[in-house]
Amino acid sequence: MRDVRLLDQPFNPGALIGPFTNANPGLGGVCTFVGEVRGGNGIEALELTHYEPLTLSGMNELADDAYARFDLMGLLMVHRAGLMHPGEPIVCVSAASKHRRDAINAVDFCMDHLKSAAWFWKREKRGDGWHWIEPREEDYSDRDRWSD
Amino acid sequence: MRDVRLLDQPFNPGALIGPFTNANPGLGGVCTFVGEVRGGNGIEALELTHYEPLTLSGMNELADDAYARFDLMGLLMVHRAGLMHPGEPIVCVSAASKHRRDAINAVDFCMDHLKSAAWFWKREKRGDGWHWIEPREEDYSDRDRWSD
Amino acid sequence: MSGKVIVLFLGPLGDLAGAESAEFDAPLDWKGLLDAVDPAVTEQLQLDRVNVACAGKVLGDKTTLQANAGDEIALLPPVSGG
Amino acid sequence: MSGKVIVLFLGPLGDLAGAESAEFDAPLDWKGLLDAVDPAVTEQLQLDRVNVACAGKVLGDKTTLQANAGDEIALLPPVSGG
Repeated sequence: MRDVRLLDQPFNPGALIGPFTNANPGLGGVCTFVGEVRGGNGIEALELTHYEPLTLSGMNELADDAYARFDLMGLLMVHRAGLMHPGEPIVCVSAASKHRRDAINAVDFCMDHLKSAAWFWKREKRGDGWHWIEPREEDYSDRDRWSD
Repeated sequence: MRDVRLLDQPFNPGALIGPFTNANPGLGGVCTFVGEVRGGNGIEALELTHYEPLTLSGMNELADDAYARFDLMGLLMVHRAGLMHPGEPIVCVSAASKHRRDAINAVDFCMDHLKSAAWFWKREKRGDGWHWIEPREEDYSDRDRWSD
Repeated sequence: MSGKVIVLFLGPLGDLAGAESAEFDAPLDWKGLLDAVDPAVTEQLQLDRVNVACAGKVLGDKTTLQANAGDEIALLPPVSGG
Repeated sequence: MSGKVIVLFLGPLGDLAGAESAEFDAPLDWKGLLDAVDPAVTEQLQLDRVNVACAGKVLGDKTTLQANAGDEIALLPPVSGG
């Protein structure tokens, strides 16, 4: 089962994973990553903007790439946009496969690309106002691990 | 939160992950792997035996190693023993961290070691009886990726 | 909308432009875009890490921009998702 | 249990031994173990990939085995968990 979604409202990853797992009978393993808005450092809110004409189609291309590269039975890729608060899920990627390595690697691959190659921009609200989050050098090097 | 368990009865990973995630406030990401008994190939059942005096302490040592190697806020490691059927969870490893890479790598690390370095032996029941599952060469090479 | 192109300033570029979007006369090419926008945005546009989309497609070479009346141009700074 | 050691045949070794465990006279060293068990098990024991635990500890060098009365020896073939 393939399920790629862009959401502008809070979501509960736990409510997605059960049905996703059940929709892939015969699987050997499911790997799931859930990213949340980190608390601490005075962060009050986080806002993700995106460019509508590119975002969802870009996520679908990323899913295509993951299917081409790994032996997958199913892939769930859900990304929030809009205003979020600490503790709220931003992203959930889950991959089902016969073998654990494909499931784990597919999640790793999708997360690296969502971080530095999908059309999202992130800013944080702290006590002194809003601050854009620049991608870190590490985000690029993480992504470049896959360019072989 | 650290939670290492050896179970001889079926368990529901979904029921563990929610509380585990909530027990690590301020996290940036949670990575979870769930391994299930694969269906197909005429597999009717799977049995995992273990050596009680070593199993749980070995899992705890593995958790220690994961904490030493990665920046973790929490680690959940649950492994079944006993008789299981296709679709039943065998293992669930979940890691919570500030950054996604630590969470994903910790799960990858723990799974590789549970597969080829924890005291479990697996056999499958097919139409013609029980067959022991030998570790694959790949299981060793997966584990050896971490020996730097 | 006839006779105009809309330029969207995504992410931090909106702060530099002082607006989320602006309208300019069509047609608009790369040189025209660099001249039309705020100098702070022009400076960013010249960096490799800033992409440009026109009519829903990211340009492989942004200097080939050729926007016609009604087209939407999106200026895309480095992303930070996940 | 006095005067005996218990030897456990884990995983596939149980099939080779035809039993899950056996009792032998204490004390029992490596040589004694190799002589005491089924020849098919002896052959496996001599492979690097088979480990031996005594009294709850895996032996770094299994040939140093020195089991006393009441000790449990576990013969541990290659594992396959997860």
